[in-house]
Amino acid sequence: MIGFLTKRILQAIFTVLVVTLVVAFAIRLTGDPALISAQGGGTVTEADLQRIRVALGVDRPFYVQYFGFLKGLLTLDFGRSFVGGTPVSQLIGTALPATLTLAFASLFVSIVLSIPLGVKAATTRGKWPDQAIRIFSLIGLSFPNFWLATMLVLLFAIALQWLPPSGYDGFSSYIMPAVTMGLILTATNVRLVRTTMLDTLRSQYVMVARAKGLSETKVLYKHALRNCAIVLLTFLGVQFGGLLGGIVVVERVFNWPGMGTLAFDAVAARDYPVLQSVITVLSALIIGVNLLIDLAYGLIDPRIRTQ
Amino acid sequence: MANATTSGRLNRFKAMEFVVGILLFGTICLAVLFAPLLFPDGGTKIDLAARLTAPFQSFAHVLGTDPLGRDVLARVVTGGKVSLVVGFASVVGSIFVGVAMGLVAGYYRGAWDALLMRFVDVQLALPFILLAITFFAILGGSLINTIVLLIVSQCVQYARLVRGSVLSLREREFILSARAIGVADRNIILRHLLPNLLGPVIVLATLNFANNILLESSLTFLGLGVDPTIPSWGGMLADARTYLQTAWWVSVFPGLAILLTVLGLNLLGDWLRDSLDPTGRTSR
Amino acid sequence: AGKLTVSLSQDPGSWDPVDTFLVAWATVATNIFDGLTYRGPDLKLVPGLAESWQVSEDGKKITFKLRQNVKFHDGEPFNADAVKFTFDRLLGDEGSKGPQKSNYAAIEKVEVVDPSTVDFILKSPDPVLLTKLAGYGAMIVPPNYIKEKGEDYFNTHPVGTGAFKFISYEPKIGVKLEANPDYWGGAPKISELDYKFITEPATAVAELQAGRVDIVVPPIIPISMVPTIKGDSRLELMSVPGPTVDALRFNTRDGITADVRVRKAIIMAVDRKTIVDAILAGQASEIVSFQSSLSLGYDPDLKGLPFDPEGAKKLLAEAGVKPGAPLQIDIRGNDATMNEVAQAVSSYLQAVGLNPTIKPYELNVLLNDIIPQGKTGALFQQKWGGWTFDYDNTAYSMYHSGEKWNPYEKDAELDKLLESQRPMTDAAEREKVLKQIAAYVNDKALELPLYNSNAIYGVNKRVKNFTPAPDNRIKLNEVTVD
Amino acid sequence: MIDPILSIEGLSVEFGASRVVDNLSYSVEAGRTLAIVGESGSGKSVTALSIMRLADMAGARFAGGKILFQSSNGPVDLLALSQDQMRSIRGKEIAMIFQEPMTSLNPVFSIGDQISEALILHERLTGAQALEAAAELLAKVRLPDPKGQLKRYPHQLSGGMRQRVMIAMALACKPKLLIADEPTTALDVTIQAQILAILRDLQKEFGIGVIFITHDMGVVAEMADDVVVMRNGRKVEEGDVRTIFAKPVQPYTKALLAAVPKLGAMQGKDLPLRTPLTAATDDGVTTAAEEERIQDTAREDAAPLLEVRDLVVRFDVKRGLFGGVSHRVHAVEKVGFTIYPGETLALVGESGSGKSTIGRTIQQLQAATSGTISFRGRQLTDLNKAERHALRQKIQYIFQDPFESLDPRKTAGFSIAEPILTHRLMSAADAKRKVHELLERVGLTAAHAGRYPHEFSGGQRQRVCIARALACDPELIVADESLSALDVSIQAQIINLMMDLQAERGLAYLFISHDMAVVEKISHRVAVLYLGQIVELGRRRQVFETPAHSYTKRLLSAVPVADPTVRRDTPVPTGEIPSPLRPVGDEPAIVTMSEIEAGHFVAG
Ligand SMILES: Nc1ncnc2c1ncn2[C@@H]1O[C@H](COP(=O)(O)OP(=O)(O)OP(=O)(O)O)[C@@H](O)[C@H]1O
Ligand SMILES: Nc1ncnc2c1ncn2[C@@H]1O[C@H](COP(=O)(O)OP(=O)(O)OP(=O)(O)O)[C@@H](O)[C@H]1O
Ligand SMILES: [Mg+2]
Ligand SMILES: [Mg+2]
Repeated sequence: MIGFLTKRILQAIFTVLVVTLVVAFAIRLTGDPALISAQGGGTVTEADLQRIRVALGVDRPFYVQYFGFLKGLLTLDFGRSFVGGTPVSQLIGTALPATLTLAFASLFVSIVLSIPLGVKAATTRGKWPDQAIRIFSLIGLSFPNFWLATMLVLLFAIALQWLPPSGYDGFSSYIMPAVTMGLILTATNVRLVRTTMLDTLRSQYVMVARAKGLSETKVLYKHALRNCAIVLLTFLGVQFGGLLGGIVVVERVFNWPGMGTLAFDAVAARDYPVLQSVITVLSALIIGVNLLIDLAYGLIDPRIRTQ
Repeated sequence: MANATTSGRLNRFKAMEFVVGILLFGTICLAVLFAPLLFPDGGTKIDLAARLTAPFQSFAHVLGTDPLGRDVLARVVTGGKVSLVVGFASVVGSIFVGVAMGLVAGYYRGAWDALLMRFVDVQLALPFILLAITFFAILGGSLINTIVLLIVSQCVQYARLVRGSVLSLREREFILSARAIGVADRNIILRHLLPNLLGPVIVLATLNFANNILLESSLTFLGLGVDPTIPSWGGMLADARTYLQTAWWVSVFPGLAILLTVLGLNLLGDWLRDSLDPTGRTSR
Repeated sequence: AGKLTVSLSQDPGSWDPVDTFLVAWATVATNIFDGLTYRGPDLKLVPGLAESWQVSEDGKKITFKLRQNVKFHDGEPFNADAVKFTFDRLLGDEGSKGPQKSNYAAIEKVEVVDPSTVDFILKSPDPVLLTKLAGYGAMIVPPNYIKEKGEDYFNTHPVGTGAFKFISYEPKIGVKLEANPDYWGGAPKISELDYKFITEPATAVAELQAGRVDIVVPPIIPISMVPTIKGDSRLELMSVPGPTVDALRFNTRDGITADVRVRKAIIMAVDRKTIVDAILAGQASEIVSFQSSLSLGYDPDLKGLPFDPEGAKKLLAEAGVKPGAPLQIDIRGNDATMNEVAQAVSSYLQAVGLNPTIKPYELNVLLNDIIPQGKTGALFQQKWGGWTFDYDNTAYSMYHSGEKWNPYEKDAELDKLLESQRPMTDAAEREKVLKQIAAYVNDKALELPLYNSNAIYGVNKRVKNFTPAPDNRIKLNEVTVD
Repeated sequence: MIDPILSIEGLSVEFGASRVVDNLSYSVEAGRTLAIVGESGSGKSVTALSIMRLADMAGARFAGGKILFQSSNGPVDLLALSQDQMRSIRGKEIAMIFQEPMTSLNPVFSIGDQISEALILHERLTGAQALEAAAELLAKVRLPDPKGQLKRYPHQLSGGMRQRVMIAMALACKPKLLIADEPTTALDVTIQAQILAILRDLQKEFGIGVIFITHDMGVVAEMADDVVVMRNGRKVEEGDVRTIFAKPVQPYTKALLAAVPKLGAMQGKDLPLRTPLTAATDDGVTTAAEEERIQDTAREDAAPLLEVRDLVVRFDVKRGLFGGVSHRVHAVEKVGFTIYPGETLALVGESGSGKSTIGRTIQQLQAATSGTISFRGRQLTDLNKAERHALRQKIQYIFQDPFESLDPRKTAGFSIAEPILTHRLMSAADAKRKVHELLERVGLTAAHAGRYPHEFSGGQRQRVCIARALACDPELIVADESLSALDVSIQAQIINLMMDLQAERGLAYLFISHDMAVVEKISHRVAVLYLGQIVELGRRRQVFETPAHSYTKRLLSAVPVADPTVRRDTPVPTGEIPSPLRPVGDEPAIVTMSEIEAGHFVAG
């Protein structure tokens, strides 16, 4: 087990390295940060550009830059942003908690909603609660997140003035972004829970659990759900990646200073140090979470554990 | 079969599901197919004088007009083509690639698993926008490239999902017994594993179908997509972003078009799944 | 007393004057720092930290008399040494790391004459230098503070002589200032000044509607949301012609647009007035040359080509362009307004028998690859917003051979005209040449000029005494709030 | 007479259009045992599930009747209760042991969790108390190392162990009514005897009413007070156990009793004997006009078909998720035997002694820790891929649990045809015909081909699995407990089928079974397994008539006799139960075998 763990962690580190390499390489294919830095100035000469390149350190060969970045990583020195020179660690220091808390809040919203709704739909298959839940989930899928977000803002922030329209301060500012993200996740998760539950409910052990006199809640949420957990968790892992990376639109609408925005802006500005570091941190997180999920497989399903 | 008619209500419901699904989806497909006949100008005719006409006001613009005075109805119908093509091609493509990857990784474990799953990890960790910008910076933006990009970035989701299910399924005795009979791996995978894990895959496909129609537009929004004069549902929604407060119809109708398509597809998908799934025939 | 909250579309990242070129920086920094000169909302140049100045005959030396008894926020005095330090820094190693140095390349050195007098020695005359000293890299910075605390600290904790003192800065979130009671121009009327960075137009407007932001600074309010603000009784929409101009420029080297007749036909085919009225909701004005009406070099008498689709068709036929000839228009992918405008243009061009397609690009790909490398379609979007309001700044970059923004045109005559005005110290003389350039460009139909957008401010009615500035550099010391 | 604790009146149950229970009535009294016997698929389990009100949750509809139960709150009609009200009765007042132990345990919860759950719920024990009680229950059902078992998961247990877990679970709350649906099919007779003794004890102590569904007439004779015979969803006959056994009235009952294999029936015979089938007809019992045939098919002169030598299989047991290996299950230790073409070798032995593991290892579903297995003289490990594939046609394995070994999403017809098509033995159309033929040979109909696994009864599923194994003309069939869920008449029919095939094609069987009478009837030789090692191996006659090892003797004496007049009184056993689970490093001693007579080996 320890050996297995070490192996997986080494693999994970390797994967993160591959990701950073791909990112470092890809971003350099899309344009020169010196050009962007120099954009506002008047007449820019090649010498001016070269001066900026030297200042940014992008005049050096790719491998030197990349290894420099790796060396920095080892000492947790992520370098400085090309835009303004703020230390990247400081940027990540504010963005990471913002993103993580929002991601977890959204996951929380989605789990709290989707599991009961999905189970309800599965157990009332074909009846009206099932229909209603399925249509709700399809509406969630059909309108883009900025649409939902804007509607929430119009209602709760402008018409009713109950919640702040945007920002990252305090509990009330979490509600709308988490609900937006959460509802969109819920839309899919409900269907997923419903499908996997339908498969599980047929099993004899569900009948046995009922025969013990367990309450329907226990039967469904303990016996049946645990058997769906592998699929649900896998899905959560996939979503977590999407949440961290694809949160940009919601972050924008709610002016949430998260990693998504940071990455997006960094791509737009070809801000190599920020982008590389953000992706490194995000990929480590995503890969870490998925590794944990892989390990959890064994915890959840003892049959996999013996392998 | 004796048990096929277990519950009349469930069956009636299923029949209805099928009929409504076919009606919805069929109508939409037909409309999109015959769009060039219905709306010869393809909803590209600009009439700045009639911009942002509200819906249900005039016969010429039943669903109103957009900020450039184009007919929303014509654009919704014409726009279906791009959206449906993107939606279908990307989803079908990623299902093929992703499910195959997941099955191989989960069933054979070992080196294949490690290799494929590391690829999946890398892919899951890469932000979509960076991928998109690089992809288009190198290859240029086009419909085909959009589809390829979506496939590349999404197939891994299927791969992971499928692998997870396979890991637990492959320890089940009915898989063992298929192995004991000598059923070739390929057939075990195709005949026994695949049908037993299709449920979640269909869910993910539904999600991605809708999502990709919307993503196609956010690519346009990033400036990576296609010609904005060619209408698409996602594009219309994206263009309507800042008009939500003043002209709801610009965003609601393309949104409804997506909703109805996804709804029709889902009804059909559920019906198909239920008809394939024996448990549905007797359980509640 | 009272607190004012302003929304900004961008986080400049650094507060050091030498590091930046962002308008958002200037919006804030104009309240923290002062330059030797100052240019207010009326665009007139007035004394700033310099009480007066004298330009030598040959234009190569400027002598500034400095204001007395001015202190930086940290208490250290403002004097000639600070001025020298500022410019040594800008033109030295520190400045080399940023984009500002090239704007001040004309300065050879700064000499301290006495504590309240400095001489600027120039390599060559620069007619726009005095304007440039009112902004950006020329903001006077505190020498001791920077030496003691270091450059990095200064980046995130700016100190100047301005009306407001810096309190705190949170990257990507906002920056907070407080009134500087000792301000040489008189203590500000409000006590706190908060800036929030809000990138999303709808969000900025929502915050304004919710009363959590008092002023939304351009360029963020989209034309499409103008009715929303106008419709809100608590809000006021203020708009002034700004420096930003938009044009679709031609690929004059290849394809059908290499022919001046085709270019003229295209210009004539597009009804720009309707575009400005309908799509831009009147929040812009038509232009004939690629500059705003506020710019030096603007010629009200210059007549552009009229909207004349029939004439356009004729010209096209004359040039031998077949109906249905393809034509590509490259635009910025993230510019929602241009997205609509380009589609309208495309429909006008269709009406005269061309077959246009629109190709959106990611901003930086377009700006740093497609345009400079001359890989554009027949038309490409150019947006320009020179804060100096001087046509030279635009025209030289657009039309002089070998310039980044001019991948196609090589016109010796135009080059000569552009070069000729640069050393001129006589403003009137120079203006004449600039007008000449505009007429020449118009004649050659080098671009399809579109419009000069207004700077649109959304302001809560509780804000009093606020004057919108065309260049976003709003100094808020006179503003009060209810 | 005291009021019955449960009485069913005119119950009818339907699945869709088909009525599977028709106007059924019977009653159970406190402290008495009602045995339900009858044809496989006759609605026994569905009735049991109806009492629990689980049948309707699985899609059944009650077309009529009442089920009256004396609950602690007075008499109620169970059919009239809501599911909510039922919940306080289930598990607490009525408990049920389900037919298929494999699929009845939730694969993702530990044994301890699953047993203690009901205790926490109904007896309001704390978690720790409940676990302790669970361990006691496990000890009661004679599971080795009860404390250790609490932490194990269902897939780590053998079939019989799981069944005992199910029994423990049902007994947990000392219900008033216990429904036991084939509770001992996976148990060897010694443990079966012990379990039956425990049930009887509990019954006496608490006055439990028991509904005992079984195919084993010996068990009926031993346990039941009353008997109900069912067929086709209807009650055929009902009565006191002695009367039923002594004077059956209905032809079906007579046929059933006639078909019961009796231990000792083969006394004096060297070889297995195929006997004609006895069946019920409208006017009595007829015996098919077939001759008896001596099954002289074993070709011991030929080269052995299968040779197992020094086979060892061990399972590592880890403590915790990250812990190292602390214990090992020594499931199979140094086992060796040979099977000749046309021979039936029976493998009998205690539950959990490694029989299934041997079978799975032969079928290459389980890696051997050491030792060799050769088929037709070739070691399995030396085979290349194609040869291995071919071997999967020649050796067929019938899994112990039919439900779990059928793909829930494939019809029975597909599952049966699959081996044929896999090995390209015939065209698809021929395969279809073959499937129908096979179904009929195992006593089902061609129409069953279109059904899905969950639509069958336990015995029907088992026959589907047998048909599947026969489908591809194997040379060796490993039949793991594969007649256990069949009623005796179908069982006899299948035994004859197996023997016919053996005679026709020289098929060999490795026959794993707990039913000693069946073993006696069909096997040429017998191997007795105990704690993973063979303790006795010899010709059937040698082992059955002159058993030498003490375990074999115990086994034979524990076989219940199908005669209610001779009841033994097995004392409830106590004391340590030997376990194959050992700490790492503590290897079990290997027994040495000696040949006490030609071909008869005994551990000494
Ligand atoms: N879920 C179901 N759907 C349809 N038919 C079913 C279902 N469950 C059972 N049946 C049918 O009902 C009949 C009675 O089944 P039941 O399980 O009660 O038989 P049984 O008497 O217990 O047989 P066995 O001894 O083989 O277990 C069988 O013909 C079976 O095929
Ligand atoms: N996957 C596993 N992990 C750990 N132990 C196992 C595993 N499979 C089987 N065992 C153990 O191996 C031993 C032998 O099991 P096996 O299934 O071969 O018994 P069996 O003789 O077939 O018993 P039964 O007659 O009850 O089916 C048992 O103690 C069981 O607990
Ligand atoms: Mg049964
Ligand atoms: Mg077994």
